[in-house]
Amino acid sequence: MDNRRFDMKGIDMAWCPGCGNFNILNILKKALTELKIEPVELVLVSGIGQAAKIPHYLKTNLFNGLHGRSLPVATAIKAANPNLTVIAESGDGCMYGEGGNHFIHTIRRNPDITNIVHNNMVYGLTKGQASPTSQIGFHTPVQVNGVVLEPFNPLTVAIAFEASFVARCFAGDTEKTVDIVKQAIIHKGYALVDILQPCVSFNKVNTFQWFKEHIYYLDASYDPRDKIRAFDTAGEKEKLPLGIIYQSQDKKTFEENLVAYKDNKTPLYKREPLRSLKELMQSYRD
Amino acid sequence: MDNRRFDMKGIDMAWCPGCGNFNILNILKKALTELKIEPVELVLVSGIGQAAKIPHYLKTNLFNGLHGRSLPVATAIKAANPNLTVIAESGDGCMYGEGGNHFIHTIRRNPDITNIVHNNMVYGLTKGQASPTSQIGFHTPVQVNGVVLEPFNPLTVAIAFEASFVARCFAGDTEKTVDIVKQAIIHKGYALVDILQPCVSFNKVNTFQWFKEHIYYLDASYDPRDKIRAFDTAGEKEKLPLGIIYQSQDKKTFEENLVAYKDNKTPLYKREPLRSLKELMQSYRD
Amino acid sequence: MSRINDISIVLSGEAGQGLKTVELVLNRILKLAGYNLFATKEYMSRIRGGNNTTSIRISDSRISTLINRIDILLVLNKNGLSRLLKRITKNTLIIARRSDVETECKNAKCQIIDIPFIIFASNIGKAVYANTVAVGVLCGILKVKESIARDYIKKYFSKKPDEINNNILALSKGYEEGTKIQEKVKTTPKPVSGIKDDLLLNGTEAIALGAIAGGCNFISSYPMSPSTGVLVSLSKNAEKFGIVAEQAEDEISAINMAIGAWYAGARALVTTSGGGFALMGEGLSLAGITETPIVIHLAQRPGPATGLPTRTEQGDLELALYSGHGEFPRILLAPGRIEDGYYLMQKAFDLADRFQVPVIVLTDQYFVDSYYNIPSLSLPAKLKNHFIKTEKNYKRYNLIKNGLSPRGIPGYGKGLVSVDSDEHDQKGHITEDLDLRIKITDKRLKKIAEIRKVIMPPVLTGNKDYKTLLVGWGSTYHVIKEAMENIGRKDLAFLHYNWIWPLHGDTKKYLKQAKKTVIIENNATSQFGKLIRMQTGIDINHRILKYNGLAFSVEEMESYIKKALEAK
Amino acid sequence: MSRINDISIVLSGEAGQGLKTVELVLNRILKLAGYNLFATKEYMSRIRGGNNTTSIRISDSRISTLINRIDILLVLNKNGLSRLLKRITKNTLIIARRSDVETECKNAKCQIIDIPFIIFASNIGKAVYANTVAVGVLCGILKVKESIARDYIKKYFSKKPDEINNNILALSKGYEEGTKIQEKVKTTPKPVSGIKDDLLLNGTEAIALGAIAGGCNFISSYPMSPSTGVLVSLSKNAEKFGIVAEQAEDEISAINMAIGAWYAGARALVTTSGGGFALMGEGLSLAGITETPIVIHLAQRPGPATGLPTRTEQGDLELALYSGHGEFPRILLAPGRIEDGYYLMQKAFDLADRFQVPVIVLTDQYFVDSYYNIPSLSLPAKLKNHFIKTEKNYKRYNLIKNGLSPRGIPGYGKGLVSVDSDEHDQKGHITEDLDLRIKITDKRLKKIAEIRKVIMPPVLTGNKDYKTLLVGWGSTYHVIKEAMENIGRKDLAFLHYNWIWPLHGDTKKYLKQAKKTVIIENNATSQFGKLIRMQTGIDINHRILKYNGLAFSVEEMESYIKKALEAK
Ligand SMILES: Cc1ncc(C[n+]2csc(CCOP(=O)(O)OP(=O)(O)O)c2C)c(N)n1
Ligand SMILES: Cc1ncc(C[n+]2csc(CCOP(=O)(O)OP(=O)(O)O)c2C)c(N)n1
Ligand code: SF4
Ligand code: SF4
Ligand SMILES: [Mg+2]
Ligand SMILES: [Mg+2]
Repeated sequence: MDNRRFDMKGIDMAWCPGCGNFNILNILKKALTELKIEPVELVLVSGIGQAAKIPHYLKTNLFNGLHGRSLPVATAIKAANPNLTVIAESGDGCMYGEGGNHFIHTIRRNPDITNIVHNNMVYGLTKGQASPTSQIGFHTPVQVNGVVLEPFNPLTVAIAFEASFVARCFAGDTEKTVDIVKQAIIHKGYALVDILQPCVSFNKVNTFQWFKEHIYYLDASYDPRDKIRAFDTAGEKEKLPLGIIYQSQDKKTFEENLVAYKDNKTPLYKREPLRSLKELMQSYRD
Repeated sequence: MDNRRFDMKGIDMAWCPGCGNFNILNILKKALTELKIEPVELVLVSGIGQAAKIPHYLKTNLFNGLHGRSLPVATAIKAANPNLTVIAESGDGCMYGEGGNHFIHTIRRNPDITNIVHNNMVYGLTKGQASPTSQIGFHTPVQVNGVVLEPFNPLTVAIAFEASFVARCFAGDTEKTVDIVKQAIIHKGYALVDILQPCVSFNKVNTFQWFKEHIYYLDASYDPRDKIRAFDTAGEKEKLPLGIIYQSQDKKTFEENLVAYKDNKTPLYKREPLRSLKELMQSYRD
Repeated sequence: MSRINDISIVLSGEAGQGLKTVELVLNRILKLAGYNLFATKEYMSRIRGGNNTTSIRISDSRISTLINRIDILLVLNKNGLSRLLKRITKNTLIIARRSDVETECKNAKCQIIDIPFIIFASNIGKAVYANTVAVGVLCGILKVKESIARDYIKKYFSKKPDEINNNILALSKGYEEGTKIQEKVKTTPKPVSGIKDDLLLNGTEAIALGAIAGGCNFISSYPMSPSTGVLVSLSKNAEKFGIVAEQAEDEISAINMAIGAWYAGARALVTTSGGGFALMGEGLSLAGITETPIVIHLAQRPGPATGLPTRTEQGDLELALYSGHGEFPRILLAPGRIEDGYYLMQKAFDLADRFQVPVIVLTDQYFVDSYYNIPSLSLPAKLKNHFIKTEKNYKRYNLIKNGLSPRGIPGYGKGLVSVDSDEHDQKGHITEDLDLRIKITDKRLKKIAEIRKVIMPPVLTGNKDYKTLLVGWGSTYHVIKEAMENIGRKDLAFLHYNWIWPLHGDTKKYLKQAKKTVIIENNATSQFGKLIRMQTGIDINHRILKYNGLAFSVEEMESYIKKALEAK
Repeated sequence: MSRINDISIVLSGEAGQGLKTVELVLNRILKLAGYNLFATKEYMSRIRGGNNTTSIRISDSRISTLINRIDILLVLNKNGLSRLLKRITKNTLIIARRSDVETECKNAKCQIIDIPFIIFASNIGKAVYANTVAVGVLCGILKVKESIARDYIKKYFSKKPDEINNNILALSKGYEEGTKIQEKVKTTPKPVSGIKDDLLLNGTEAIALGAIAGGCNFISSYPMSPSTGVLVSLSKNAEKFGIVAEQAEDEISAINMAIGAWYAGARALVTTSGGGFALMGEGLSLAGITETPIVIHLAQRPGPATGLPTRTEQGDLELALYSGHGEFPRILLAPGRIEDGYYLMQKAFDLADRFQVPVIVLTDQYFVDSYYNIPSLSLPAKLKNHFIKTEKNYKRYNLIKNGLSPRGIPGYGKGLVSVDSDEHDQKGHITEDLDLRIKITDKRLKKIAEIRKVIMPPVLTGNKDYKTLLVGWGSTYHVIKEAMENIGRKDLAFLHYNWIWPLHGDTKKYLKQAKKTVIIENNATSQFGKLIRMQTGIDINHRILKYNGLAFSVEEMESYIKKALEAK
């Protein structure tokens, strides 16, 4: 297997040295390579932010769209061509802040896409304001007296919306995260992978060290199919559980529900659509 | 007590005969009257939809804003003048569809406002398309093969976001609903009251009768402070539980957290703000 | 005033009373019976109660616009008259339950024919049959063959077989009553052979049909009057035509989905109205910088904000023209005739695909809710997609001369397709190379020159040697034309724009030829007039503007034009 | 070329390396030392790495704009030179670690002074002191009294006492090195007495200070470069001035909050950039129909879409002018000088309150990130609120003659305050009365006439008997003025607009007087030129447009103007 399949040459990466984003890129490439996905069949969709630059750093089709709007784009790409592997990937501000409404309604739709969130609990690119996941008391140039809003817990929320796959990982742990990302991509339906990611420039609280001290992995006995248990687990605050927190029973995907694919699995761009037009036009005569 | 305090004379109400909205209006007036709230101290904020017309039908200050945008307006009104009683009231499409991002982030803010949602599980004013709360299989002119998206459960979602007060009522039950609406208004912090409301024109599935058969009240032994239990209860689908589903421990409100009110409780419009300006200007000399 | 042999019928009732059925059934019966007809409606933003009207005009010759005059007025319930009093003369025949209209009629001195629709209907079974009674009455008056009406009713109710018999009874009852009063109606137009095979469709249907003919296979939209009909129509046809039809959670999602769909090779449409479109500006700008095609149907209604949700206005032209931040080309079309709705929608898809720009099709409530019969619409030739199969080293933004870098789509060919909302290099990757910024901006803007080569010219009606030139755009085509023809002056011509932006280069020439120019718009500030001035420097200072939420009627237009002709 | 006795210094480094500190410390020390200065920066959209620069110009006389020439260039790390090569001549003194710049310098034949900032810094303790070394070097070269620099360093680091000593050491080391090379610098401007008491603030600070002076007590915004500074500044001052400062979940929330706050009697501001503003159109329209005041600071950057997030452009004028559906009045201001930023922001709040319309203040990245010293800014008189205490039967939209219905706020007085995004009656209740629709629309639009009475005229600089007129708006004020003065031709004048919309009535007169007119804009399509043509009919066809994301430099402007003067 060609391990370098997704590598790009001679690019200037705009991330800060030591940032958690680098290893997420590494993890993603590994997972994709192990799954034998071809770059031409992959589309990476992102929004705007530091995390959102990731599609530029690997070989892939990419749609680097607007801040907060990656999920509608990703949903539509998958719906227009279900043969593509579609990953929507962006930062916590992008997905849970500006993009909050798409986040919740995309879960309801259950498209067969993977939603990877680089959760650094801060707005990186705009220089350190609070994000929805920033912890209480986190000081920033805007939140001068510290964050007071209840942090957004993507896991409990996704479970409340009946997401079909909900996982949390840590950017500092390659092996386990590769495994979960692979499972998420394989999963049929919407899969959320929230990756805890240290931001060395703007988050001096939730550092590599802090994360290491505040995470633990769910063990083998944990049953991700039990929704109430999952909700309870997802809400834990002292130590943050990692792993597949929730996975629901087989659920139909958005694409499977579309009548456009009822008798015809061809991607839209390949079709000859006008056969029935005459008939439709006649209906305005009768 | 003057029972007619909120009545308006000679108005042409745009609701359909038999609609559940009428009794919600009645309930609201009753609750406000019983709480001895003065119309001049009350602001009703709504979006757009059939439900959203409610502020025009009682005596109150009102802000009938944009579709989906009542919560930011209500939050700001309360923040600008905490002496006002502020209610944000609109339909399910308005609050959970177009307004979804504000819904979730308003809960995080916990302003001391009451959020009443007329949940008829359909878009009424635009003539019967699915709303986020429409049930699977519900047929509409747009959802021609029936709704396939996972219905939005406002209760589980509000609990996932740590709302401080979460209740569900039925428009057909005046007494119990008046009581819950009163508690919601009295509650310090954000209070969600999702009111099941039959739409006689566009929802022929979830009728008065259907609701009567599919609801039950939580009994006195139910403890709304137990979050996990509340989440479980909120998710029940066979029969829909009514009552206060969840109420959290005393939580600081948005206004209480604002530094603008730290040493001064006066509403913003009454203040003399420029005292420190000279000092600030001097800082650009030093 | 009108030189057309026509009869004007208005039905007035409450919301939720079934006027829509009358409209659907009666219009079609009349067409099948061989009448030329025009029909439109105006309605309140409510589901029940209030007062709504449907106007139907029938004629020997083809007609396609609203007149003010009412020859026959059917009032289906109480409170159905007051809003119409201004339009009633002693020649108006009012058919109603006498007690519903009597008081108000006293002052107006009009003739009442007492037909208690609802009582007749209740006798048959249910109040709702009143609509069918009304259809019957009109068929009787107009001497429509009862069998044609009966057959259509059967067909219409074929999915509710229980309802067929009672509706037939209601029709007969009405027909009988109508026949009795035939002689009260002075002139009735005659059926014309061949008309029965015409198409009868309204603006919404024309737009939807045009979209399908243009290869539309994806629609993502959020409901909003008066644009929702197009979403409904495409959803209904989704299975037959393999269309992905999705109701988005909001308008921002709608436009981003549509852009994503085009990126992946679909042909996507968004239908919306002003308030929804105002939320799509950022998305439009995204289409602009990524050069992703997109087609938007913008059905205008009076603003600002929620405004008058069910009324008509041409108030969003400037918004459509300037919406979205930054600078990028776009195309604006605005059909005047229902036929244009069909053809321009097809064109919109082709233009979007070819030039990789947003194409916005502006209609309005009056346009989408109006019907008239049309002899035929031609079927499109085989669909031509403009995207390419990519090669290995594909560059999405290849700096070729005319700016039209061939568009690839992911998964088709060996190349990778990268698009970016940031400024980007030829490969679509984010860049801070500021010299490249200029090149890529120039490339985007160069497409305007390419688009200019294919602009459809405005259409001149009337005398080529005009002294006075009337100028209009979009849905006012027919009413201006008919009014001008009624006025019948030799020195008058009318220049109509279907293609709004980029503005056709002949505009200045046309305006300069005139001694007097008059701009006619369904808005308060003459947005198209301002656009013309921006492009040509010419100030059209005679303005005919209407902004109460209603469309112009022919008579009104005539009198405004006459006034303008008289003015200095 | 420049006739000003000045010296131009550029510092070049990576993102995240501390250039911001240099900028903050050095600018202030220079001012305290009595130098007139102008400073600005250009930077990449990244947090670390890449290449950013800060330009500082120092002079005997007041200066306020960017020049291209570089007299002294401090390069703090590798790769800091390549983007600047075009601006370097043999007269440029390059101060850097020799090995960082040597290769590139060979071709450019420039003088290098080998000062290894980072090595010196590391010797003292940490690489980050390199910035302070750089400050020291420049102070040494310019003969700034070391004590002034030392005192300011102490003050600057007063919150991090551990850092004071090492920074003083770094300063001294740099100072020593700087002193050594004093004679290499040919002319250095002299300190001017009194300057040390000047204000030194950048555009962001002027906007924020102006907002506070205008009574702003509420800000709801979503971070977006280059507008975020204003949110930061008001947040920092929230406690002192009793400001509610909230970071909204998105821009739609931000504008709706601000409108809600005004409704309840606050004075609210939204700060944003093009992409965020593009999401606010519907909200703007809501302010329009409800006649709720709102002030928006729109800091422009190059679009479309994400474009070049940290660069400058004047590309959103048309968007600001036409954003929002439907028709309603608005005011557009665009400060040219930093002082204007302060005064116009105050004015914006007053205008919004008085005319109950949206007021949009357009700046850009160049404006918000530029500093120069200003003698003083006057404190505002006591704040005047225009809302009233309501009576019992208060009607929010009372149809009074000039359209300015007194605005009540809830809870103040006995009346009820109803506002509606639907078309409404005088009491603010939803209506379908279409005659009233006209009256209320007219009332809204009438306010334009009232606004026209108070428009600030454009400012003419240069000869009143000009033959060629340069026209500019917003942030290009200083650069056009200085370039024109350098050219020094008698027949030349410059007309600058701070108040963009409604456009001042004298515009046509000014343009007609000129034989030749030249429009100068930092965009690709001459948006202000189009606006002028729309209003006056006059086409300004000499255009100086720049759209690579950078501001004009004086030299560039001079050469463009000269070219325009020569052109036919
Ligand atoms: C509509 C819009 N609003 C605001 C911005 C500015 N913006 C760019 S990135 C960003 C936040 C980034 O935070 P996050 O998504 O957490 O990504 P990170 O940089 O932390 O990886 C913001 C607010 C924008 N580009 N577009
Ligand atoms: C931005 C925007 N999009 C769409 C609409 C059209 N619209 C008005 S009401 C409505 C839905 C109403 O549904 P709901 O909120 O459930 O209220 P209901 O009528 O059922 O009470 C929609 C889509 C609008 N007014 N504004
Ligand atoms: S700002 Fe933070 S998240 Fe962004 S690249 Fe730097 S360290 Fe990583
Ligand atoms: S449409 Fe439905 S919700 Fe609206 S008023 Fe009628 S019955 Fe009530
Ligand atoms: Mg982040
Ligand atoms: Mg509803």
